[in-house]
Amino acid sequence: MTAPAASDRLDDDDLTEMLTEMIGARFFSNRAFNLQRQGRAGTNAPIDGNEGVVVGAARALDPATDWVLPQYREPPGLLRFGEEVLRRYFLYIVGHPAGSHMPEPLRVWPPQISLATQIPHAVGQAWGMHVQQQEGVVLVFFGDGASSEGDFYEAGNLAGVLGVPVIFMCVNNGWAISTPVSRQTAAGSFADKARAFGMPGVRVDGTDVMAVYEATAAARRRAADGEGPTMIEAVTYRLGPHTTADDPTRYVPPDELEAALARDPVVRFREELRSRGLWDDDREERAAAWARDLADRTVAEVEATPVAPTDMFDHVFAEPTPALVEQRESLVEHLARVGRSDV
Amino acid sequence: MTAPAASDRLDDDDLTEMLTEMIGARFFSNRAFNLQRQGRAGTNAPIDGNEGVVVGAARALDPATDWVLPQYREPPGLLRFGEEVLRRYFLYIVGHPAGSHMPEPLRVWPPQISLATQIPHAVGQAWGMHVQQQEGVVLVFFGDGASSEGDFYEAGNLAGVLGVPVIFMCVNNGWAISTPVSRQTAAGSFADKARAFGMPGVRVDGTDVMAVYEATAAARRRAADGEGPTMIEAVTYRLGPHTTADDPTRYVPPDELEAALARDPVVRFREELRSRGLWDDDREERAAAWARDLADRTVAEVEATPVAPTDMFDHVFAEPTPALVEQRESLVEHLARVGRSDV
Amino acid sequence: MSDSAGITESTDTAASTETAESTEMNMLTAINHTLHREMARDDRVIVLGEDVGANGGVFRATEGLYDEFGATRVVDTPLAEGVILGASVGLAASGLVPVPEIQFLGFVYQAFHQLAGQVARMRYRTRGRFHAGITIRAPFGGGIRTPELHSDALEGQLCNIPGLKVVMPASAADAKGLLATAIRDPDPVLFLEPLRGYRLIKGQVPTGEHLVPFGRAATVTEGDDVVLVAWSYMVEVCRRAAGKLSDLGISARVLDLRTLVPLDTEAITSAVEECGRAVVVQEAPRTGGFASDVVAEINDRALWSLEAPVARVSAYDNPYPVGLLEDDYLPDVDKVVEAARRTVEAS
Amino acid sequence: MSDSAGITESTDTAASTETAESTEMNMLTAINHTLHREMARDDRVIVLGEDVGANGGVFRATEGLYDEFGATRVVDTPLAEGVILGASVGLAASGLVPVPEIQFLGFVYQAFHQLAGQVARMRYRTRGRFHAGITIRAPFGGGIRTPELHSDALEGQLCNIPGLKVVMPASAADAKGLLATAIRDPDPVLFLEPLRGYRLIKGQVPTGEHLVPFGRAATVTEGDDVVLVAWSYMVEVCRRAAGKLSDLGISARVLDLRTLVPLDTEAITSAVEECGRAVVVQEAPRTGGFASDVVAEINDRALWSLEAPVARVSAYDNPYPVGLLEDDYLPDVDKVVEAARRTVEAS
Ligand SMILES: Cc1ncc(C[n+]2csc(CCOP(=O)(O)OP(=O)(O)O)c2C)c(N)n1
Ligand SMILES: Cc1ncc(C[n+]2csc(CCOP(=O)(O)OP(=O)(O)O)c2C)c(N)n1
Ligand SMILES: [Mg+2]
Ligand SMILES: [Mg+2]
Repeated sequence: MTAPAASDRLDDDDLTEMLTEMIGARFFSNRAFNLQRQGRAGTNAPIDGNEGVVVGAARALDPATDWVLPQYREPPGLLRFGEEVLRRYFLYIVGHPAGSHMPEPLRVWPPQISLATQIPHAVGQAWGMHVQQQEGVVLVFFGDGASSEGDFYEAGNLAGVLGVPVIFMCVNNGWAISTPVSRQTAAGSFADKARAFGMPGVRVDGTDVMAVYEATAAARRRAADGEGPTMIEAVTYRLGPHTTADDPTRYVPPDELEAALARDPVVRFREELRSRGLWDDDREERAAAWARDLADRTVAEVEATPVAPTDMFDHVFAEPTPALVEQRESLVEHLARVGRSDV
Repeated sequence: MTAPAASDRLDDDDLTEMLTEMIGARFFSNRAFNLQRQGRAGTNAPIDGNEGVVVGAARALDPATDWVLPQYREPPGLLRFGEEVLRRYFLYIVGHPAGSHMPEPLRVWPPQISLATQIPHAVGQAWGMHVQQQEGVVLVFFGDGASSEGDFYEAGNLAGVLGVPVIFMCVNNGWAISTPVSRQTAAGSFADKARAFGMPGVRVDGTDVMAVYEATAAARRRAADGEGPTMIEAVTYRLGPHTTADDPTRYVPPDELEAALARDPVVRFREELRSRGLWDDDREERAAAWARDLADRTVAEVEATPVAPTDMFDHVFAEPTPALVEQRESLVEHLARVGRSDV
Repeated sequence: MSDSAGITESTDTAASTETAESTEMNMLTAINHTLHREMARDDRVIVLGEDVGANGGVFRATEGLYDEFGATRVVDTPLAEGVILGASVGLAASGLVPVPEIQFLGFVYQAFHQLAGQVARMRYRTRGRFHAGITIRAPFGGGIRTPELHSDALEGQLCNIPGLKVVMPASAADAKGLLATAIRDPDPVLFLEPLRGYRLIKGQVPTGEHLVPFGRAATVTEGDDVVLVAWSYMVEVCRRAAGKLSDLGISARVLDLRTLVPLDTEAITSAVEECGRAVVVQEAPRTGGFASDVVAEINDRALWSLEAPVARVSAYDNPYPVGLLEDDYLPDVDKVVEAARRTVEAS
Repeated sequence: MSDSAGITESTDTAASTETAESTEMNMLTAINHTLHREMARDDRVIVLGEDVGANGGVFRATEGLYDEFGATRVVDTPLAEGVILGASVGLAASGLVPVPEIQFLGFVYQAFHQLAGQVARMRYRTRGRFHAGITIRAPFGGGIRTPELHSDALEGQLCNIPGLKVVMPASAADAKGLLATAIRDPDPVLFLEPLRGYRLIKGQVPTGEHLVPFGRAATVTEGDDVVLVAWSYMVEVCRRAAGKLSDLGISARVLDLRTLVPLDTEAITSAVEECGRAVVVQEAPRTGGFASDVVAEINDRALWSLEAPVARVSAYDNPYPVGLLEDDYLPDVDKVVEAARRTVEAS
């Protein structure tokens, strides 16, 4: 099993698609932020600064065979796997239970809130694919902060022992909420941590989408060729608040942020493509219009997606237990009593 | 704060004491094994193969200022910290609640069953000593198997960030019950894992008590001088069963064991001291007699140490809750009813 | 949230309070104020956790501590709950008094092996030599649209771990008095803070020394037809329910347990004896929830006083649901009123 | 242990059993036999854990699997419970049926974040896309002088985690029938094996296909003065107690709950209605233990049938003690007899 040769080199369409995805990612994320501000959505985490990492990594994968496990900041950058990702993203942020339901054939897992717990899942999935000789690899995103959890290390160690086709993508954006990387670890780099697992670790400029693509494509090749896992550290910087609930001015040094803004991955890549003659104002306009239309349509649809209170009892088990049946009945009765029998 | 210069070089008395401690360790551990076979003690884990690691490390520490956190296999080798360690060891293996009570001024923690959980404790204690400017360092033992637990990594990472005076002593004895090191990690060595924490990692021959001493003394110096934590991997081989409940013939390759027996740390050190003219049959006899007498005396004392059933209610909290008071009363009443009011 | 204005505090006769001086605070302010006081009072107290330093905690519960007490005593740790609690055991052994924060109670699962296997039994295992006098602060509780695992009420699980005290204040004054008691207590205490109450629950809080002992329930509202037994934010729900019940001609007493371990079984017993009917209200799922323990204690101690089965109002046995569903998932005033009404009407 | 000879199995009418053929097995053999059968039946089944391979598990529960099914399907993992359960979630997502072993239930604490936060809610979170059809086997239970954390009965905590099924067999035949059901069940199941029963509990086990459904309690001993409600090894204690009670002229029924989630409340209710008196026996600490839930269900469903308060016989609220103390810590035949006698004599 080898990686499709086509994806080894990016053609011009790839490049413009990638920039479009990055522009879209920031736009969608910004829309989610605004929805929260308007009381129409819950807490959410802007993608600003991570676009290059997410889009670059996704481009190196094959959506028909490969799997992605996001942390929580990546979904709006994963549209390469299907526009359905965006619908789920907005369902998720408005607090709809379908938001974590990634329907077939999407090979994307839902956001993970419990930090680093998705890393063992990724290793297990890659392991299972490996023993069943399924095609494809698994890529898991996690933050510099998440890397301090035992789950990261336990999973990395197991992946090393089993030699399974998984890519660890550590998104080092400088911060875990208010905790800077210098307080997160004394290791020389996050890539260094791969040594503890006997797997190769590579460090890449995460503000350079092409560099991320190259590193991921190489890791994918290794994995697909049966050479086992790789850990990639993509170094970028969080350009906004941690979430809608955060005030980064309390702790982010302004000069650091300014320097990071000068290396904004979206701006850098736009300039690169402009200089290559692949991007212009017209393209920019079209990308913006696409993103806006898609966001408008999706949000409207999402906000019109009903959910019954009794939905909460579905999918606890394949078949509800007698206790759940009773409790569901008591909720139905309660709703009727308080005049909400319509729901 | 610097390490006492005296302990940098070992004099002849140190060497003979160390061999005596190693001989004793094996003897005490063997006694515990036999007590289990006679139904007089619970499951216990023989020290065979680890004597050089434990005695070498302990010799590099100052029992008046430094702390040791064992896993569960080390206690009979820790008599340098006080003969009281032995009494607690036997209390522990006979299932007496005082077995985990290490009384003042012993700077040794009780055995730890929940693997790797003692490593965060060690880092916390070193951290607390550091901020309170207490003299001394902390050394924590853990196995190759325990190193796969998240606790090891989380603690190593924290120790690196804080730069606290702690020594991680990874006892690589080749096995975690039936799991060989090759299934435990793909890392080049356990010492390599220190890279993930930004701390120095050193690998030492654990069958060579002097080498362990040297490495520990160097790590102690670093820690005491404020240069932070060190990880030591001491490579040895488990010469007996995992515990009294284990049958290693199911999984240990006989040739591997044979090779390891040829490098028995006790035998090696005895030969070394004999060749230096520091050891002879008479010394051997005296060491054996000391160990036997001490074991006999201690076991007799331990087996005569009473414990009341109601002891189980003590030390749950500083003051018992009303629930515990009630439950204690109900046990007392129950004991009276079944004719055990004497206890 | 407008009906929350003017929540008043029950007067607590058991509390030891220096002076009568008090000022209005919300629960969050009361907690922050108490942390400042306790750190000033005892320089062995050290606060550690994720984002507790310059950021002052994600809810600002530790606001100002970093500036006042410095980076040695207010420590941002790496993001790893296991070692936050595990290191606290060692910090305590070294002579300090750790007050770790778990950013949300749901993430104490990452540290359960340290909590249940180590923190809770250090005293027992070592016969007091290495007792873990640790106060673990953690917010929890629903109704404010947090992401997954931020809201879950886990007290049922925690109370089954021998060696832990479980403290769940329902008022601003108790948040102060119980937190001060917790920090000075030589045993491990889980101090669980209701997210919904942080700003919503307000009241007069004594400004001076104020300690509330563990194991003493408080009567929040007097009444004699039925007792509503609750803890943490559910006390507020019950208080409002009692108001509505009184409009229905039902006199409901509200009993705030304050601490689940130790439990004030005497207060529960005498309330049931006096009212003859009881409703236990919890934010946790029904199965395995602590409400079952309250029912079992009533069974043991006051069965013959019951004029109706004890009612439990709980969240349901599904995982904590997403934002659009949580209001229907949680016990609310209507559900409590209905349960109380039925209990009173039952023969 | 001599009075253990001849433990007989209750006939289980609810079970679906292929043929009448059976053979005597102890519980451990029944489990091993079932693992062999289920792995042979469905090649998606994969066993993983610490020492489950060449060593056959520290109790030999997985003996022979490695030789029969090979290193791909019987996998010794590194020593890390968190990733054993976490990887199982991913293995399940890939289409396999993982049967992880936690070497001793006390070490599931190391994996609680995966168990409670992930395994239990994958189906719920993803609306079935990534359900975790995982059977987690773990031995537990006291009386055999194990080291710390090997014996602790944690079912009270586990039952409060929505999304998990909790299965606790008390007989060799049920060990087979419930384990087979668990492995074929598409939901996560905690299958808890009583250490003390591994070799001590013996009985006729159907040799062919044998499935016992979840949520159906079994009446182990008939009786009508008092019902002794129990699960796992405590059923055996109650069976012996029933024998002694019969000598005292008290006719005790023994009800084996078999699965705590789902719970057979109907069987509990009708037993209480018929006997009027009940004792619930659990190996776990009293506070927060599942026995409280049984009492609460009786309160809800059969309060007016009670002629005496339901008695609980539990371990105490201290951490599981060391070997010399454990026999006095655990419920035993004498304690159950006494509780039953008092319950029957109470008015
Ligand atoms: C187990 C766990 N602990 C704590 C939190 C609270 N929390 C949410 S995000 C976050 C910081 C994560 O930082 P990082 O992994 O670097 O990701 P980033 O937000 O930078 O993308 C924290 C502490 C959590 N969600 N899960
Ligand atoms: C958290 C935890 N998981 C599993 C066990 C069961 N167990 C006891 S010892 C052991 C192997 C330990 O191996 P290692 O750390 O190498 O130490 P060694 O026995 O070789 O000294 C295992 C799996 C345990 N005690 N704690
Ligand atoms: Mg980050
Ligand atoms: Mg080992």
